[in-house]
Amino acid sequence: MHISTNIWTWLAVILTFGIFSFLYKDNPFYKFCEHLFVGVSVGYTIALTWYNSVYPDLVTPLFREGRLLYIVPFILGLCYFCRFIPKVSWLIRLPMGFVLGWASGVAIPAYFQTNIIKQIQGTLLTPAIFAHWDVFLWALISFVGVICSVLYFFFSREHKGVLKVASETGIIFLMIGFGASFGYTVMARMSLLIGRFQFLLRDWLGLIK
Amino acid sequence: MAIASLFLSVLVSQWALPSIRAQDTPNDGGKSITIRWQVPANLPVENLILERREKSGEVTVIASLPLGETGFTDEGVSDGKRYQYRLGAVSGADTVWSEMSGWVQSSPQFFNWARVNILIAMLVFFALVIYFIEHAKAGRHLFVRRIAGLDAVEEAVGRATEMGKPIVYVPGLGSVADIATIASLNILGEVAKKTAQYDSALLVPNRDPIVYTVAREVVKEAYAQAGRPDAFKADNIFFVTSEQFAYAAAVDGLMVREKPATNFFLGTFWAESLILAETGATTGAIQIAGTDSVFQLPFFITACDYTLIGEELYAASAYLSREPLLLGSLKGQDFGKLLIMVIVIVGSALLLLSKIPALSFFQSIISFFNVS
Amino acid sequence: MRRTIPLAICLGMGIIMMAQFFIPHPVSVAFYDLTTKWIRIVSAFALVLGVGSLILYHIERLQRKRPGWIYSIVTLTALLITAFIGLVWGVKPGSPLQEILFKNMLVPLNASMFAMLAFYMASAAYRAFRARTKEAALLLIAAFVVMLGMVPVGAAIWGKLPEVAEWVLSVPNMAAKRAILFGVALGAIATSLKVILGIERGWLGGGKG
Amino acid sequence: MNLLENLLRIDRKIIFIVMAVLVLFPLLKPLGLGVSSGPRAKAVFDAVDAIPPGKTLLISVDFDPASMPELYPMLVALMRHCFARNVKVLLCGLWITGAGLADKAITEIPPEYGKTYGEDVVYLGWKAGVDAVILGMGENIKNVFPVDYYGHPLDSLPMMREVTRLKDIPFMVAISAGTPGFSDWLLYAQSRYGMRVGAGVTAVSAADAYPYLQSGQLTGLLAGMKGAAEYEVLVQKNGYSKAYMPAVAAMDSQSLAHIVIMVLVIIGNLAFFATRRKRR
Repeated sequence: MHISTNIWTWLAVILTFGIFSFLYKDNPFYKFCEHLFVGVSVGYTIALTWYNSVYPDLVTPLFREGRLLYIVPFILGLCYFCRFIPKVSWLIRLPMGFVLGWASGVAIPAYFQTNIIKQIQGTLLTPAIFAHWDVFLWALISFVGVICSVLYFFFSREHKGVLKVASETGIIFLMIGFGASFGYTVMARMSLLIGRFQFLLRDWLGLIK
Repeated sequence: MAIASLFLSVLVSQWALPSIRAQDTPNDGGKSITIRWQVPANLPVENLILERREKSGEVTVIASLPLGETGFTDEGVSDGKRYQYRLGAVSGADTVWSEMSGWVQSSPQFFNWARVNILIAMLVFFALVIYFIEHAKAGRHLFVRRIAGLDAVEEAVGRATEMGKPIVYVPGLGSVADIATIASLNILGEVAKKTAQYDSALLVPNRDPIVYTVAREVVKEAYAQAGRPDAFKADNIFFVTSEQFAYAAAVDGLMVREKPATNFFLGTFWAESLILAETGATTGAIQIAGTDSVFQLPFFITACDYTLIGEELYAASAYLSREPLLLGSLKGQDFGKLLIMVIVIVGSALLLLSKIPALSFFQSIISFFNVS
Repeated sequence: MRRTIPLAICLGMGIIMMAQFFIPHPVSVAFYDLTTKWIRIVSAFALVLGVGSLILYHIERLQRKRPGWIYSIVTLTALLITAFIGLVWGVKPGSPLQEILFKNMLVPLNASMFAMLAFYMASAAYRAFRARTKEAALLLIAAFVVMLGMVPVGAAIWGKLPEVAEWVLSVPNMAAKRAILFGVALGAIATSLKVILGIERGWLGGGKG
Repeated sequence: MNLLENLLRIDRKIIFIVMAVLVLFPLLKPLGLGVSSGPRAKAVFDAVDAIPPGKTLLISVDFDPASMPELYPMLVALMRHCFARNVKVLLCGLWITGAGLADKAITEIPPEYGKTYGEDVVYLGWKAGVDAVILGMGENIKNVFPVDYYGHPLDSLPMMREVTRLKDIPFMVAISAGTPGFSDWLLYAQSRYGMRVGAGVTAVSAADAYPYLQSGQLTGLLAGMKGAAEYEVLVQKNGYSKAYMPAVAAMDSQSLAHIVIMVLVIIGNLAFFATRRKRR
């Protein structure tokens, strides 16, 4: 057991206990750490955005290599600053319109491609399902599951008769799906806690490898 | 020379020659020619070499490939120039050459036919959404079924008013840009109308400053519509903090202090949903949740009495607010889902029928859904 | 004028980018390359919005001496110092930003915040997760199967359990998640379409007038 | 029945302490419960194993410190697997917080196998604009990353001469803690450039990846810390590494934690139904 002598590791340990103190109750030490977290993370984003995006993508081509066409995105980007100047704050809509239009235009075909057409193809039953009894059964159950789960979210008709049976089957599949996510979320949260304890035991106290 | 080549061609003709076909690569930006070939099985071959000949007569070997290959894409060509290709089947010292392919020229295309299925799907769905939005804007009636969750909401508000205990309504931690937050504010208006009639306290803690101002207007408007503008208490709707977990802790404190009869958690939630739902459950209050944050739904479903799942939250707010934009896109999406179901069912039926030899051409349906 | 120009930009960019998806011609690809570079620049500037409103929020809390205003000092100073250190000494590995601010402050704060949830998972499991409805019971059973399938103890109880857990994940869970995928994709496409066509104008509200 | 009633009223903090002890204990005294292996992690392993030596594996580092315990061991195990087979590794990232973590892996793992930066491994760094970055890399990596994370121009790195765009990369693994993540790589890299994609995800989003596995879009999945542990075991069993396996070591605590949660839910529900029957 050899306790770390690095003051920065000690700082990390203090901050870890600062956050965990919230488990006892909300207190000034926790509030300090939470506000520190907000400040450091935003400051970190500013520095990295400058060095990884603004400098290599804009400053170099426009100011160093003089490619004047880059003035357009530069001006559009500057419009974001107008948000805080009341008289011209409407100018912020120009870059927003540009980004929103571009992103929506790129997203729509891609969504159709990956989330709709490819998933329809995956749902279609093909003669391949006759290969083996369990392949056939699971394909049929998945098929029924997708249709009933989608019909559960159908709002244009009262859920009566066939639609009622379908949506009641659908909710069963949905609940199993949420149960699976629940199970995995337990593992996810535990992994984070284990990670913190590994830091305390290894880097701080040197008790484990 | 002529006899030798005559002799060679006789010799070669016993072995069928490899056949070759070259064409401009379809659906691309040009500068690329696709070459396909078949090598007859009885021909002794160790590997293949592909030769390109230009109009100027210059011949270059552009690729040497293992036996198994049946095609090659030549991307070293320039548009507008014409090329010919031939394939050599090499075994030991000699090479059997295929016929020279016809002249071919690469060019870019203006439409990628491999993506026509996406274009059709896009146009059909756009038509649906726009049709229903215009329909709703014209004021024509669009039927949306009443979500079972709304009865649960009414029941829960009734319980609080009977017991004379307050209601805590959490509009989620999202901003006004989140659809779930807008849906939650619509439902808040409905709940506020009821609490106005029965004069029971409605507490609305907020995490987003803009959502806070909108929520206060919504409740004030609802109290006015219920004919009880005087009963509206502005400080029941308040801004807490923008920090995620501090907000959760503050709302927990509120629920433990005020001992509300009913808690509403409707809107966008993240990992703090667990902290809110747990404390609420232990105070014994009836809890109604609703969110499109799929990751948080499992916790709400097990910790609350009723949960509006994903799009049910949108449907509930569209049902209550009758707002054309919400109704129109909800109906458009509904029929989009119906269309997907029809395609899946009919497509599967035809594909399964393709097992019968007579109908085997149905097998090509699956390729209609290929994406590239 | 203050609304039509941004809406026009949004409509134009949306339609061009949707059309571009279907045109493989080099001109269309060149246009695509150009706009992706511009988008990266403009979206880097969008950071100004987030940082600006955060700073304004804390300054206002400081001026008005709202409850907890001292913590605003922590956030603002942390933000300025981190950004300053990052911009002056750079973001490269070994720089003070990475070695101290990232490794020994951002990492422990971020990780501990989420690790704390493991504790709440445990207390919620005990005090709140009830099989109060048929659906909730089904969810908990599916969760148990998945959880047991993940840990070796499950395999010890019944050899086939990991296979059953894998089945629950790849058949019913897959069907439910695919149905949700269809709903989410159609919703996102409808929203993107409304933004492009100017039906959904919420983002315009960003500026005055 | 008041035993069950005051069972219900146990203070939350007692449960916290029980949880802390049960998670801490196996870290100090490993129970060696082992790791059960599944088909999804094997699918990723086989895909990486199939990459011919000299070719390149692309890994997108899209996670943050909070998800390090689950995802960082995946990055390390994948790199060890590649270096042991002389496969080159190219790292890039869509998350700003992934930059520091990728750099940590670059400084620690290559020396174990005598691999040099620039020839066997390159880290391109982080870039804003998710779809723009992926689609830009599809056309030409240099357009998106004129210089790598350490500022070297890409032309000066020998490895980057034969890897100019996504088509030159046989397989990639997107290690993602949320969005942007593997769904974006499917949305933009696979649909437009036919990229074969494997994914390493936090357990929270593991269940949602199954539709993509069934439709064939995803080639295998590493699900949370268990996925990391499975990959570590596969890498070691195939003789590619003898190093310490953090994820496997942590799986004992996972097992205990899972049992505790299940027991708590059962007791909680027993007490709940008992008191409810009494109250009716």
